[in-house]
Amino acid sequence: MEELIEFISNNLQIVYIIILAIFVGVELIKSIPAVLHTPLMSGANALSGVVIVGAILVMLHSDPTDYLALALGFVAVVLGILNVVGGFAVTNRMLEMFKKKK
Amino acid sequence: MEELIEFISNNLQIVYIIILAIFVGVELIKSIPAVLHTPLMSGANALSGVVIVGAILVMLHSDPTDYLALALGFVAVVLGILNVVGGFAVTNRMLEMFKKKK
Amino acid sequence: MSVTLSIIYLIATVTFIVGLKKLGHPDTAKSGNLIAASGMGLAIVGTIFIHDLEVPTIIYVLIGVAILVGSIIGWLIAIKVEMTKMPELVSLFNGFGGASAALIGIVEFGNADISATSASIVATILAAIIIGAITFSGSLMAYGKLNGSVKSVIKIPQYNIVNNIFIIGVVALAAYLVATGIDSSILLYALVAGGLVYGVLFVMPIGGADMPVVISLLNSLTGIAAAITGVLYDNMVMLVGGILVGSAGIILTIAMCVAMNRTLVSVIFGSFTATGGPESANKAMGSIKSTTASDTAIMMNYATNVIIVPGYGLAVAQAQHVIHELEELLTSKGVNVKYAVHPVAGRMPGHMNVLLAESNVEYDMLVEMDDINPQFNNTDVVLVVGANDVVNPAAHNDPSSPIYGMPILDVENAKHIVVNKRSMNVGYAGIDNELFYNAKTAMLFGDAKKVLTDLVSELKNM
Amino acid sequence: MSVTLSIIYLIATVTFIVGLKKLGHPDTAKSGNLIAASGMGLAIVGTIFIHDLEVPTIIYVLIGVAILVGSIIGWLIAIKVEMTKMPELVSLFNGFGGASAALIGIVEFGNADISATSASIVATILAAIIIGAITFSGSLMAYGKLNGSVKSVIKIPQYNIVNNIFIIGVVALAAYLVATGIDSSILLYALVAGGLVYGVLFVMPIGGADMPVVISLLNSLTGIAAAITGVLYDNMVMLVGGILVGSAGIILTIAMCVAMNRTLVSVIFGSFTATGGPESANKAMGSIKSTTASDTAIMMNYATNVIIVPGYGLAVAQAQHVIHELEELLTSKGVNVKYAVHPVAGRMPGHMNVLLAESNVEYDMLVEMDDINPQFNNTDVVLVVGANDVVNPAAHNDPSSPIYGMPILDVENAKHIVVNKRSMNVGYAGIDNELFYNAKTAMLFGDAKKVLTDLVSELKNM
Amino acid sequence: MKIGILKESTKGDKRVSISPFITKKLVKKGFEVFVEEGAGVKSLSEDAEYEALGATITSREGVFKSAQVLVKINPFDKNDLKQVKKDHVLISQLYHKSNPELIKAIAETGATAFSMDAMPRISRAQDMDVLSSQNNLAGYKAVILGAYEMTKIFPLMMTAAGTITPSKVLIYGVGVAGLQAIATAKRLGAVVEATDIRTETKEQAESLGAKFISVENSGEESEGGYAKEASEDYQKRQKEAVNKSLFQADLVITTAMVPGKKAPTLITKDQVKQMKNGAVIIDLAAAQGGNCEVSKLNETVKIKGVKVIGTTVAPESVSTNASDLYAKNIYNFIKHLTKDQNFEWDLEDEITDETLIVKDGVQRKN
Amino acid sequence: MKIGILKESTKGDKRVSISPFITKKLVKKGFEVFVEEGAGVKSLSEDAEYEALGATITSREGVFKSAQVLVKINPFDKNDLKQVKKDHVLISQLYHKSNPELIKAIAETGATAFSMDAMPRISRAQDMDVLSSQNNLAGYKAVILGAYEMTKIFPLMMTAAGTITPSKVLIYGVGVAGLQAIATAKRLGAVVEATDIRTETKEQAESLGAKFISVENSGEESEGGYAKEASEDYQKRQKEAVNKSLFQADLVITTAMVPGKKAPTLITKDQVKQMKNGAVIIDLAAAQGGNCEVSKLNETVKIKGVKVIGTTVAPESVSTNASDLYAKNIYNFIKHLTKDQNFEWDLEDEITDETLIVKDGVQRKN
Ligand SMILES: NC(=O)c1ccc[n+]([C@@H]2O[C@H](COP(=O)([O-])OP(=O)(O)OC[C@H]3O[C@@H](n4cnc5c(N)ncnc54)[C@H](OP(=O)(O)O)[C@@H]3O)[C@@H](O)[C@H]2O)c1
Ligand SMILES: NC(=O)c1ccc[n+]([C@@H]2O[C@H](COP(=O)([O-])OP(=O)(O)OC[C@H]3O[C@@H](n4cnc5c(N)ncnc54)[C@H](OP(=O)(O)O)[C@@H]3O)[C@@H](O)[C@H]2O)c1
Ligand SMILES: NC(=O)c1ccc[n+]([C@@H]2O[C@H](COP(=O)([O-])OP(=O)(O)OC[C@H]3O[C@@H](n4cnc5c(N)ncnc54)[C@H](O)[C@@H]3O)[C@@H](O)[C@H]2O)c1
Ligand SMILES: NC(=O)c1ccc[n+]([C@@H]2O[C@H](COP(=O)([O-])OP(=O)(O)OC[C@H]3O[C@@H](n4cnc5c(N)ncnc54)[C@H](O)[C@@H]3O)[C@@H](O)[C@H]2O)c1
Repeated sequence: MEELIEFISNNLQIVYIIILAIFVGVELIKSIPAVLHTPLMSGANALSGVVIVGAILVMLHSDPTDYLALALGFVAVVLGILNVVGGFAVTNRMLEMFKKKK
Repeated sequence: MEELIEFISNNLQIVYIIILAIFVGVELIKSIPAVLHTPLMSGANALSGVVIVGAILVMLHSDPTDYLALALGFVAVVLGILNVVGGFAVTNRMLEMFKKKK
Repeated sequence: MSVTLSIIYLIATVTFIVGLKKLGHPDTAKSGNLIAASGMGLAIVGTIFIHDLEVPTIIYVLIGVAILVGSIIGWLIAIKVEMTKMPELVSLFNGFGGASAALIGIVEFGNADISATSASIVATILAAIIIGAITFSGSLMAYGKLNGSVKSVIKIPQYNIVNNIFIIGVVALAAYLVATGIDSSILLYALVAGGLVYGVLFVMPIGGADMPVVISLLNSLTGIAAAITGVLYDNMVMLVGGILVGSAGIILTIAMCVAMNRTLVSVIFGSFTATGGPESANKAMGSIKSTTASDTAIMMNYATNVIIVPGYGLAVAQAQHVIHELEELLTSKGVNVKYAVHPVAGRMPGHMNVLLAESNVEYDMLVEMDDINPQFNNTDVVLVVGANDVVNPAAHNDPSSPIYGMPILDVENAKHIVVNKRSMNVGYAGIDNELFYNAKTAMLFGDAKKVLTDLVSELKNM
Repeated sequence: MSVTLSIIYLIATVTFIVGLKKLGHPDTAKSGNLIAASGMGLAIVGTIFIHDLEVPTIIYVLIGVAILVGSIIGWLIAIKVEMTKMPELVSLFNGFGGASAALIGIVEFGNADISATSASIVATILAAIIIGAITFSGSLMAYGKLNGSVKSVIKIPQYNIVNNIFIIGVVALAAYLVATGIDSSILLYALVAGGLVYGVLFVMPIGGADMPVVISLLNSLTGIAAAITGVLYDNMVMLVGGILVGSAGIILTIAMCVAMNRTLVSVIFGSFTATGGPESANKAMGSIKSTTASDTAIMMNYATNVIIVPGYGLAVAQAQHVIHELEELLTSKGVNVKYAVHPVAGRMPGHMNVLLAESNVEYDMLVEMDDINPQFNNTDVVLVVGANDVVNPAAHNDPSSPIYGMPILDVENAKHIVVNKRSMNVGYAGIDNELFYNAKTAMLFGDAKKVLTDLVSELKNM
Repeated sequence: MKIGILKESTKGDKRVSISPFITKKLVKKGFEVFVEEGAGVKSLSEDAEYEALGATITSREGVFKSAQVLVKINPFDKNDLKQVKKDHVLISQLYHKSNPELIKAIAETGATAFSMDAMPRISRAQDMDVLSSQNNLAGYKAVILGAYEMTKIFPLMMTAAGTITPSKVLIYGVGVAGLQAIATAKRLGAVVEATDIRTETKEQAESLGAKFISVENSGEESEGGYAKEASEDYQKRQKEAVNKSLFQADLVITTAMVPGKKAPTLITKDQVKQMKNGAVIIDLAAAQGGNCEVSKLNETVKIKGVKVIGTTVAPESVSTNASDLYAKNIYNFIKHLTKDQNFEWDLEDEITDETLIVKDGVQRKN
Repeated sequence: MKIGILKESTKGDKRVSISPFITKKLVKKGFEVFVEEGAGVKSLSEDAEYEALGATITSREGVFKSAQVLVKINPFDKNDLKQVKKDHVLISQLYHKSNPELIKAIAETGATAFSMDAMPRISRAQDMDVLSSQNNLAGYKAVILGAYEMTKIFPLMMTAAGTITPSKVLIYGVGVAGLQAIATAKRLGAVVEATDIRTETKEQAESLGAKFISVENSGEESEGGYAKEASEDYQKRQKEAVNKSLFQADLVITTAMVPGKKAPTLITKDQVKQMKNGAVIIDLAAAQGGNCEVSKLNETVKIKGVKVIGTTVAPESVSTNASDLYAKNIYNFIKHLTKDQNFEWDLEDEITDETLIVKDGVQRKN
């Protein structure tokens, strides 16, 4: 508990950011037509690939001789980018069905 | 421009907070039934009375001999609290009409 | 700042968000208001008591007195004022908020050693002052206009240009102050004065009907002023609260314009064109009030007794199916609905009967004129759909009228009357209808089918 | 961090928000996806090139290779896979994201001097690892289930209790690590293993029909893992992006449960009760697919040709007025709508005619069986409302059927078939209907009036 | 004041001018009511019923003797007039414009006569407007009669034994009767078209679901809500516009009239010959000369498989409702003319002025 | 194969068993069609029309001589049978259960006879089901007839001359005719109530907007879609449940039948006497003995102001549609019985089996 309070006071703005982001996320998604559930899930999934940024950072910070870290980082980047690229591409395909007829 | 960039980099989290708060505000309000426009405006008005916090801070920080500042602060507090109390009370009255019949 | 206070502010911020959110739905609006209010109370109390400053008692006393006085006055005004005066009251309170922000800015300007302070802080202070001042005078102006005390509407051409040059001047002065860091109270007061004058100039040309939009806009400005003050004190609750009000206010302003079928630009700058709308229809009879499907829906949703008066327009619009849907929907919400069928409504005997039978309205929902007339007293909302002559009080009041002596539906006895038709055009008898100018009447313009469809979907969302 | 990168991240964050927002509406979803994707691209490129580290070329090369390889594979998979396999693909990709987060955590655990690092950072690292691991294995499990490769469903009682004890153990271990600051890779790998195992255990008992909900939940977890990693690096785009995905994901999960008429709790824990629903209606004929008004509305909104097949159920529900409204609405949206009237639909000759005439459906919208049958080929959506025997292919295929030889409406030739009825009950002839088990058919259960009303309001919101 | 209700002597008319319900109201208001024996029988109101409500049943002579105000539906005829005396006030339909001799005869008796059909078509007179109340029923019954006579059914039906196409109904004249005919035919599922010389009727017809056949219309407008006589040119254009529909129609109902004039001829024999085999024409204007060239009042003329039925009996055939409505009209009219059960006529008043045809033996209108 | 169309000899029947449209289809399929002179005139189909479509017009004798298959609507009568020969195939309604003598007479000619009214009530036979196609029209016309006979109008009308209350219509028997009667009366604006012995008809009646009067029903169920004869107990309970509605009804339409049995008596004379003055009863079951005790076929009986009309002519009175539908039924039936224009009967098939009453002089059903 105390640590939590300490964390909050140390990272007050982060806490605000988190709370506001939660509200934004919730408000954006509520009352979505059911047919969009899957594409939306897919889109959100692609977004969660933002973890790739962390993976890149790991590699950038790695000592070129620390093979383990490099290897893990490499895998992390591959997996992350898979998530991003595959995610957006799949979403895009799913959304093909909403092409507006003229 | 440069100053703006500087400000942003110095207050990055504040900027995030501002942007997120804008999104929250926008998302909360869009698609509100017209009949609620006035009460909502009134409620938002009451919220803008949050400036009272600043007015109180002015007074707390004032030198008790700085009569001008004290006087201005005093007036600021009075006006601010007027905004807050009056605002919420008026809103509450307006909303009386939505009392659910059983 | 103490952790406790930080957490209090955090909580207050969350209550603001939740409160605003709940204010957006009729069923939860009241609790939303209370939630936001208690958050605000928390923030105020926290600010006063939780800090590590050495504050002399006298200041506490002063703060206490200020809060007490302000609260009592605010409360009394809010409680006493008539319902119809609410919008101007909001405007007034909003002006106070703006003034408070301006005052804070002025004090801080005095406190700060301007030449030594960073430009961004000076800019912040000045922004708070200017915006606060504009809001203050603008709101008072709006108050006066709604109140009827300010009547004049300036009508010089190119007014907007003058206006815009003026505000550019004020901003330029502020920028000069920021850039040079001159610590001049004369210039400061010049700025304050500039803001005040601009507020007046800004609101002056805008017509009375558009005032709510202006108030909402000024309200949004107050929020921004509060946020700026928040930046000044690195105070999160002010910052976030202010931004929320600012952004929500702008969206609300736009929504209000949309609901009035206007654009924000036309409200602010279009002030020299006609005040427009069907308002100008019949000056002799007074003015009419128009309403929206949304407002009507709410009114009906919360009504106990609703009577629908169908007329020839319902047949023209072929809206019989929709009106039945509306009636079923209201009934399912526990509203008591009836149709008042005037014997000569429509263009042939039994016209309304044929029409409503087609959409399967139960026969016993249709009530004859003689039976329903005594019931209007007890009715919350009468919805007149495409009827005109059959609800024209001239039949009672105006011996010179061609319909004088014809029995009519006494809708005037109801608490609220909503009349749907496409325009202010006359009906079969070719005469004006006083009912439309009745204080209890609101006109819901549009083709009956379209309007009723809107009503139904609004009601479904409640 | 450089200002430029900060601003890039800021922009990326905004694109995420805007993208998500646009994904929520069918008309803008595609552009939303593109906007978010370009923001993501920007963030990735920015991260690689804008920093003030001394990075050896080899690392750039490695990053480049990794990105190239991953992109190509991801792209190919996404493009190649059949449309019906989409959900499992999403699950797979999601698992990769989780794995990536876990790997980052593992590396950072290795890099950090644990005993000297603040407890909160250690906690953050471990959280990323555990959550990442759970997501990874859970998603793979879900993938396998959807894929058909994993079939077994554990059915031991008190399974949930075991499950929960297990995860509590894992968390306790993590807490122990944080508290003591022990730098033990064995314990670390134990944690990783624990997370992986729990992911499997968690998903194992959940039925195939509920998989989408689970994937959404896991997706939300990945977002949280990303956010945690963001905290680790004080990286705003990861933090905000992750949180967005986390909160949006949870809401989405709940929305999906609601759409399936289930609660989240029942999805996760109710796995031992019946898989439920009308699925189990007729095992012999295969399984049925049920759909929602919302999905049907979208399908019809984007269709070019829609045929409505009314049957006895339409009369029972007295839904003639609503179906006319639906037809008018679709027509106004540019959809080509017709009614296919089977000669013996209903319970008397001309039953559908009487019904539809009542709601003023134009006579020329009604098409006879012989004329409409050739048109089904060319039809995007057939909406069967309360009809059964008249669209039963047994009339063609099953010589033993009492309706064998009766001409029917060949709805099977259409691209999509939506059948509205209240249950899987039989019609007048008392026989099962193969059509309902057709791969192209989706059942829209409910009283016709209610369902059509829902359809209309969904369509109006589009 | 004494009010006498006479039995309708016109053959086939089953109505009675005052129904028991209105008798009750009159008695309650203090009027004395005398009813001719058997007056209401055909519209299902027995003498006993009247009596129970406070009326006096008496012979025809008795009514003429006892009552001051004599009420009928159909015009008073020669027979009636023999018994009319100077102080009698006669209330009935008189069609004074087309019956100048009758009016003269009435004037000669020295009595006073109101004509219900002369009621001005203004809003406040609507509850005394017998033309409206009776024509309305006529419009309904004309459709029923048509449906009865036809060898086809009205609605579209898609059945296992094939599709029955909906009948096409064409209505000439969109006045009170025409509108109700549209509504009734539409209800039964027919495809309805209508035409009228007055342009404002387009919207009205459409509001009941009919397709309106517009005839280009320049000069000929309406007058006080009534149609004026059509020009020859208009007649030509009307034929052109309507013929296509006419030749496809299964049922034609004509209701076109011009007050005080012979009804316009809208369908010539030649046109009838080109109509569908089996079509039916109901000519509600037959009493005013008919809208169809060949129609004869109360007869069915058959021309090349087309039945032309000239009639006005429609309201009589729904005598129960028709009597109730007529009675209510009369009641409202009597209320309008009296104050505390005594006549008090305001000759400035449009209603009184227009309907008072003969006053104390002096003819006021023609 | 040669098909002969005979003119209906039953008085008042205006139908013809095969309409020109179907003649065209038959000819196109390769059948030869012989039509008796004037067979279609009453349903608006002239001889010339048939001729133009490829049929041969000939005398009655000529038809009997030339054609192998003889088609009628009404049962073949004594007169007809004189000309029937051994190899003739007769198709018409025979009502074999109530006409044993006729069947015997047919068998004696050595010919073969199909009865259209014996068509099983199964889904795939619906397009040959003449009972459905004709009863459906009967239901419609019964309402039109009722509306025509009544002295009231159907719909509710609130007018300046007072409110007309809607007529109350009560339907006994919710089969094909009853359902269509409900639909038609409802369309015209009446308040409709209905009752039936089969409980599943409640939902059906309600789906057309009628109020269903449920009679507590334990034993008596239906059988193959048809009603069984009601128990006495049921009859008593039915009267109790329905009487209130019956005594308020303005129009009553009875359609209750039990196949092969006399129609059940649902309204006794006593009940009729308690009905409203002016009420009308249309008894569509009159030919089967009537649902109303007092009804006589093709007569109007008046009892205390109540008109009881016994009829079955309803479909004949919409002869155009009725002929079209009957023809389509026959066409489908012939298609069912033939392959490449030759008879090919599968006696295992329910449809053929049930309808084939006499085969080569041997009676198969009774
Ligand atoms: N019942 C009869 O037998 C009969 C016969 C003949 C005459 N009349 C006369 O007709 C009148 C009937 O009175 P009423 O109140 O029913 O009708 P009314 O007085 O004629 O008024 C109808 C109103 O409906 C409005 N309207 C028309 N189309 C519309 C649409 N599509 N959507 C919404 N509103 C529409 C019109 O105003 P906007 O143009 O502004 O929309 C009009 O003012 C009486 O004066 C009566 O005497 C009756
Ligand atoms: N037209 C005629 O003259 C005639 C006469 C007699 C018999 N029939 C026979 O009737 C049948 C007609 O075929 P059909 O396809 O129209 O009807 P059907 O085969 O009887 O099927 C109707 C379906 O509607 C559904 N339903 C009932 N109430 C509903 C409601 N309120 N909302 C939604 N759905 C509802 C029922 O399923 P749930 O219970 O699951 O909702 C039922 O399966 C044929 O077999 C025909 O032979 C026709
Ligand atoms: N204000 C009121 O209260 C009131 C009351 C009743 C009727 N009205 C109005 O009075 C008017 C007359 O009604 P009515 O039914 O007694 O009229 P009507 O019986 O005199 O004539 C019937 C219709 O025939 C039409 N007609 C005449 N000549 C024609 C021609 N050559 N071709 C085609 N159509 C022709 C007329 O325009 C009229 O619509 C209507 O507009 C009716 O709405 C008004
Ligand atoms: N499957 C098919 O394709 C098909 C085709 C046509 C008709 N049908 C069905 O066949 C059934 C019979 O129809 P029908 O019109 O020929 O019947 P019908 O003419 O033999 O009888 C008419 C109605 O009278 C009712 N009845 C009998 N005795 C009664 C009593 N004592 N009291 C009250 N009601 C009584 C019957 O239940 C029936 O509904 C109906 O259910 C109809 O839907 C089915």
